[in-house]
Amino acid sequence: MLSLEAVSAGYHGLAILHELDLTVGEGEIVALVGANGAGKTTTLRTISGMVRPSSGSITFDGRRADGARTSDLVARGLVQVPEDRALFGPLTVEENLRMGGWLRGRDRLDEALAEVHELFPILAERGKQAAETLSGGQQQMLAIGRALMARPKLLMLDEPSTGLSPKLTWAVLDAIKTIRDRGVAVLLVEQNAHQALALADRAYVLESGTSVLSGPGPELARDDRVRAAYLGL
Amino acid sequence: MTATAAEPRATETPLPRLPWNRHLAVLGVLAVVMIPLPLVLPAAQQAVAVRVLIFALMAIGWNVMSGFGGMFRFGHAAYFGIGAYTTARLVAEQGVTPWLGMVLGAVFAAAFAVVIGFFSLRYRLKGAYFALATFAFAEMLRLLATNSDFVNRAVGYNIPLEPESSWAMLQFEPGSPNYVWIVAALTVLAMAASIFFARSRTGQFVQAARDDADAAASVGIPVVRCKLMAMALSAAITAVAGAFYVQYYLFIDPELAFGSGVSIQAILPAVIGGVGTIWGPLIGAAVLGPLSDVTATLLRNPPPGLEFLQGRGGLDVIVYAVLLIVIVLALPQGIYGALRDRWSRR
Amino acid sequence: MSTDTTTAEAVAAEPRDRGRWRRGPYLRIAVTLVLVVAAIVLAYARSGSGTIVMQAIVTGVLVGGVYGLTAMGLTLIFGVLDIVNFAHGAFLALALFVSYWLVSAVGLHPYLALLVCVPAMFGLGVLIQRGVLSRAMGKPLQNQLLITLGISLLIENSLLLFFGADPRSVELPGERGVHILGAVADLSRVLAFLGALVLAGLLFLLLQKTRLGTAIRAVAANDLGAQLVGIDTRRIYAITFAVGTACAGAAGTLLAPLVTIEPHTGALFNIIAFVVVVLGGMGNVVGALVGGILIGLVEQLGALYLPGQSPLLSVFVVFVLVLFLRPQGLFGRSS
Amino acid sequence: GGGAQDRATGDPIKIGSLHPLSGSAAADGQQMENGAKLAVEAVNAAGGIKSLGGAKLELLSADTQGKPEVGQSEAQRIVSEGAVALVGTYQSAVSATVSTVAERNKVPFVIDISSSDSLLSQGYKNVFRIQPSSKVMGTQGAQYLSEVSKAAGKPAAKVAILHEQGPFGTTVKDGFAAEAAKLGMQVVSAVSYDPASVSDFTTQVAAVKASGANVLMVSGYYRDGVLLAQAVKTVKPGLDAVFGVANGAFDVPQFPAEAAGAGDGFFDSNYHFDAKNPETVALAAKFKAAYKAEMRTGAVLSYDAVRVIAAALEKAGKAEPAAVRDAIAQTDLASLIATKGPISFDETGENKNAMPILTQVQGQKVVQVFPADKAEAKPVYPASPGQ
Amino acid sequence: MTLLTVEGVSKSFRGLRAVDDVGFEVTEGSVLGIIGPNGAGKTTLFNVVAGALTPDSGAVHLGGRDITGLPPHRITAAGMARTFQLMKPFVSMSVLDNVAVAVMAGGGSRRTARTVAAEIVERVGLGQWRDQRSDGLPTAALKRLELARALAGRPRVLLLDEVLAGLVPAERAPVMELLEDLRENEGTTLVFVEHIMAAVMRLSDSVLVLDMGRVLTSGPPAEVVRDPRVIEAYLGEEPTGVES
Ligand SMILES: Nc1ncnc2c1ncn2[C@@H]1O[C@H](COP(=O)(O)OP(=O)(O)OP(=O)(O)O)[C@@H](O)[C@H]1O
Ligand SMILES: Nc1ncnc2c1ncn2[C@@H]1O[C@H](COP(=O)(O)OP(=O)(O)OP(=O)(O)O)[C@@H](O)[C@H]1O
Ligand SMILES: [Mg+2]
Ligand SMILES: [Mg+2]
Repeated sequence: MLSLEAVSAGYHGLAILHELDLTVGEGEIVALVGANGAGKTTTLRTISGMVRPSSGSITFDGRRADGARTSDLVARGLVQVPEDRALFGPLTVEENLRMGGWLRGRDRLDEALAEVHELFPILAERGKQAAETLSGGQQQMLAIGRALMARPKLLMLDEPSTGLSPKLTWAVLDAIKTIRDRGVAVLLVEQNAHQALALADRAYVLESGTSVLSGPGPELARDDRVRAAYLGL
Repeated sequence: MTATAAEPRATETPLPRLPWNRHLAVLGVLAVVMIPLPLVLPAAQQAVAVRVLIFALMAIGWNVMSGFGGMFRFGHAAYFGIGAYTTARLVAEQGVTPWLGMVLGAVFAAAFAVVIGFFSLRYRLKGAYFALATFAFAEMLRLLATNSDFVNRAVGYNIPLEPESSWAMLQFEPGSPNYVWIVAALTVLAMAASIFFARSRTGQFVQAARDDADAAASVGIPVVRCKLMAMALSAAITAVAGAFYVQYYLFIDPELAFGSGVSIQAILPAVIGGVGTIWGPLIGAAVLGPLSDVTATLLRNPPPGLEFLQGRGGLDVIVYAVLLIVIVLALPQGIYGALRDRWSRR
Repeated sequence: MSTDTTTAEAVAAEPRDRGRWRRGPYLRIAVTLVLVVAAIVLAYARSGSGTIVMQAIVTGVLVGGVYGLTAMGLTLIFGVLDIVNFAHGAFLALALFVSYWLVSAVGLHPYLALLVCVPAMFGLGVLIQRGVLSRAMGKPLQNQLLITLGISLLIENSLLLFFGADPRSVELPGERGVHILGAVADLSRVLAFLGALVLAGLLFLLLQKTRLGTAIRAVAANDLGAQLVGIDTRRIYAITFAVGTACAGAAGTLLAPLVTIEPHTGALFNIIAFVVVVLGGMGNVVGALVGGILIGLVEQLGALYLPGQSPLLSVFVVFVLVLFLRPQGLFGRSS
Repeated sequence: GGGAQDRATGDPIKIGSLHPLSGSAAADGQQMENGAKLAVEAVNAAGGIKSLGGAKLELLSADTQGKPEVGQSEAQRIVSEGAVALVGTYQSAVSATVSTVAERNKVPFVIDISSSDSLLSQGYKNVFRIQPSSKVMGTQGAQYLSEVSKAAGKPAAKVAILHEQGPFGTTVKDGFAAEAAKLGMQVVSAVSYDPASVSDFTTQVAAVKASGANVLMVSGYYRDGVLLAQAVKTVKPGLDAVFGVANGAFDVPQFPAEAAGAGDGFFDSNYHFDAKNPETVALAAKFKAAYKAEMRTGAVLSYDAVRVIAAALEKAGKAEPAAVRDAIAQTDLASLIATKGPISFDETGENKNAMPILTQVQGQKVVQVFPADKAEAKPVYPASPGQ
Repeated sequence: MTLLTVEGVSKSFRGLRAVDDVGFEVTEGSVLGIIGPNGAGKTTLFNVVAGALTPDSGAVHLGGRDITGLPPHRITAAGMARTFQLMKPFVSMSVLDNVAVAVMAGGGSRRTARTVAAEIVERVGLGQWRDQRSDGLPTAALKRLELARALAGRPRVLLLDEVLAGLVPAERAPVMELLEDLRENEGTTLVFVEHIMAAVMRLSDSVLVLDMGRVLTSGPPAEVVRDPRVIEAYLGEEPTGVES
């Protein structure tokens, strides 16, 4: 569904990603782990078209995706929940969600909304509240919910559990599984590498902008190098 | 640190030395270069040079507060006008030396800046709101001056001509190099003040507070006090520009002193040159000051093929406007900012 | 950033004037109204003539409507795109000249000029945003300020070049004095006021009730977020700016019968328009209308208190007071 | 001093013309620039300066943009390019800085328009002015009002004044009020306004109506003049006359059309070109042919200013600023604007014979109505403006 | 000896009681961990204690001195430093200058500030970033920069708002070691907010649990995590086994 081939990218001419290869298959949860600054966020930003790759190619759903604009990629079903959530602070929760369905027909919107409300009931309860007054955890749920409104084929999540209480962390990770079960592929960047690997069908270990290891998630979690470097064990 | 962390980018080097001394050295060289300048420039070019340096002074003043301090002001005319009016009133009505007016004007302007600044910070005005509040104060001064007998209402002041050249009264023969020398000296002083300020404790604190006021306060920086000091210095420098303006043009009225055009003139060179940089305002003034003369000259005697443009009113301003837009678009960091980026890239 | 609760951090930046004007807009509106009534009573005491005060109120409200009208496009651009648009007055002047041309050369009814002027200004807005301003998005305040300043110089002097400097005027057929509550006003001014009401209403509906409006607000709130839901933000920026210039177009047509049309006419309104925008709260079109009326009243009543002082002085005094009491404007949100 | 001495025989003699060709006063500035150009062409066509072997004149034009600093440096430039004299500049603030350049370089400066009284009270030797001073205009305006209203059998008893708040309007008002008191007219109110920001006069005119005045004296500029006419039409204050004094609108050819009938019957006591002078009429025709616009008084003043300089050159026989200055001080030249006599300057540089005349909007046209020797038509009084 | 006392502090935003009558004491040299669900009011509490917000009621004492309502820079001068959950670097400055400014603000002389700052930068492990402008730094480095700046004034009390959030587990270790070192060798008192329970368990002497603005419970970490109310409100039932 998504594949990166020898992608290099960076900021202001400074390369962060070096010839990165990566694939995500239909209905898969793929985790991306790596040290701080390894380039995980940059990878997601590059896939989403916010950073232009300097070389290499990205294909999504059988078509070239590098060079496309972020909003066009969303239309093609490639949706990201960024690190900082990028909510519409002054808009209400419901408006945020409805904006999530910007590209969808008006009629299907209520249906999608109901699905999101089912997944995160709190969002239905707080429908009229301005997004910026939600607590951190609620904001995270709203961000994921908004992304789901676009009915993505591939959902990319950048550190969805950071700053959440343990209880909410479980809830979010649980929701990710539910999302996958509904047939959406997920590319997950997560600091709680332990959980991420446990959850993932496959995982990549990123080091200085290249993938140094990959394989089924639980298998990597048992890899000594990974344990030493990322799990702090 | 783990072995897998991103590659180190900086290797172990001794503490880098800050380039302050280099700035001062450049300033010194510049000062020396300026000395013979008025001797070779014809009188008309000297007038342009003086105008450029007055702009530069205003922009240096603006930059101290709005560039280093990040408090975007749109009302520097207030300080300029206070400097100008203090001098004009003292000279025209009391016959006192303009040097005194310059000093007093700087003091008054600084005091005014501190009072207004205090209230603006106290009520936490920010961004465009702050800019427009400062603008409102400048406008209020203009309207007050226009209607106040104390400063001759809208008539303003004519500075009486001295029969002889006089250092005390700051008046010389037309075309005298002294004018250029004096305003150049004032500019060098203002530059030095700006350099010293930027490297001073307060200057560093103000720059930190510009980046993030909450964080600055949290490390123990008295944010309000530092900002007020920046405002005071900024106002004083700008007031000196006003005082010199009066002495050079020998005339001031409320619009010239407090009009919004004056505020824009303080901002333009700084932005073109590079906001928040040491050299930006000076470079910006040097580029912008003569620009309108150049376009006017060009259109007075248009190059072959463009003769039909000659003598069309407004065309020079159009050319100027287009150049302005192009410069701002092409060099968003300003000229000095762009140069610095290029150097540091290497 | 990988952390949350921007709000909790933003709290630290909020003014500490706890308790003041806290009970939402109703109290604010009530306080404003009380102050306005007090000002009227004082004006009556001072001038001793009911007709004059009535005239001042009617004129103030009508003139204020015009101020609100000129500020509407500005507040939209200011609030959404964060651009301090110095060229707004020049757009207004351009619209005035277009209207003039349509009336004098083509022979349209002055108000029918709207049909041409508004779309034309919309198109110009798209061109300018796409061609020039989009390149300065996200740049600091002062850069955009200088660019719009350049645009305004460009437009004004182009008008000078093409139309010459002679003042022009547009006459409204059937122009006459209209009696309102014992005061009189030009018909064209009353119509301009009504136009301002309609425009404010339309813009309000556009922003609050339509999908496009929600998208505009979304882009204003978070550019990246908007891209991530599939909004073509470039388009929204262009549209928003164009709607702003189209407002200037509408204002220009409505004002044409009221003002002397010169290349610099628009600049006269620029300063007051900025004041109105800040008073009303950035991005708040209804606030702009209310702010405009307030300024109109201050100006007219102020002239009764302080004959001889410029009415602008009272305007600025009120402006600064409001800023200090409510830094986000009368009807703005703290952000 | 200027570089005029460098002039090789056969080179043209340079005269500087400084006007606001762009900016908010561009309309008047361009008129004046064109007037100066026509004067130079006329002198050259008539054989140049004969005492200098038929030397031709050359106009060095500069756009002051209405900015004093620009005016100053442009004046400096023009002087160093060898101009023997300057004309200009419309705005008083610009004239002030140009005056200092003229005085210090000892190059004569003939002001065509700039009304501020302080310009000539500096004791400068090289500054002259053709238009009447604000004070003269105020005083004379009151006299005209008194005479015209008395002659009509409805003497103006109560006058309300509305004036722009700048030095110009204030000085005119002071001169007018003082003279009016002498002539037995009562000034019932004097209200000032800010010409830059005013957008409606209905309240002021309503107040005038309430005050029971029978004449409204107005001193201001063009844009505000048009606004006032609209307000008068709307409020219908029932006055005998709206009487402009040095008003920048009421005697301008476009005014009747722009005010769309609202300005009918408005008087203006102002310096004005002399429409009864055949030379002026010829100039107006020439102006219209060359620039496709109605000639305004400003253009004629600039025309006269250049003629003053040309005459001085003729008399001096030397293209040197100092000689020209001395010759200008001796000027005795018939004027194309309405004056009491030929242009001639007193020791402060003021035109001794400058005077305003009275015009009135009659039948959508501005016509001269007073004094009798300048009148094209009889004054209509009471004029019942706005009815 | 009690160093920091917070008594009955409350703070509301437009009717919402973000912090409601919260009080606690911290003895010199000890470590207090604060946990609680998102939106419980932890950051707001920090803002009140550090002077960024004025409390509606209640008082804060530092070393016996009433510091309630003092401006933040005075509180810092009194010996308390804090970090921000949402990192706030001085973006136009290098990492070193960020810290050097803080050293100067803490009273250091201008001449030695950079030398002192360089030591701190090394100590928090930012050496490799030292001369880089702080705006392009990765999260981990920014978190450390927050810490470095707070250390510059040699505070007696350090308030840390989620300094470990966003760090991968392996990178948390050196920071935790640093905090332990501060406490052992310099006697610095620590108050920290953290969601990473492993760190809370390892570092704190006692734990304060906030929920909906109020104190839910407090006590030694091992006891607190067994409290059913804490599990219900905050910890939840972990589906796959506790992370170490
Ligand atoms: N806007 C930017 N400008 C310049 N450099 C950047 C920018 N954003 C990130 N970088 C650099 O790119 C590198 C990789 O950053 P990235 O955010 O992709 O890492 P990450 O793996 O997501 O780390 P973290 O776990 O801290 O989120 C870092 O060294 C960072 O300094
Ligand atoms: N400016 C504000 N306006 C309204 N409510 C606010 C504001 N700031 C914070 N709040 C609310 O106050 C409550 C406490 O917020 P706070 O940031 O202190 O929580 P926290 O415990 O730090 O949460 P987290 O663990 O997510 O960081 C939340 O409900 C939040 O929505
Ligand atoms: Mg990241
Ligand atoms: Mg928090």
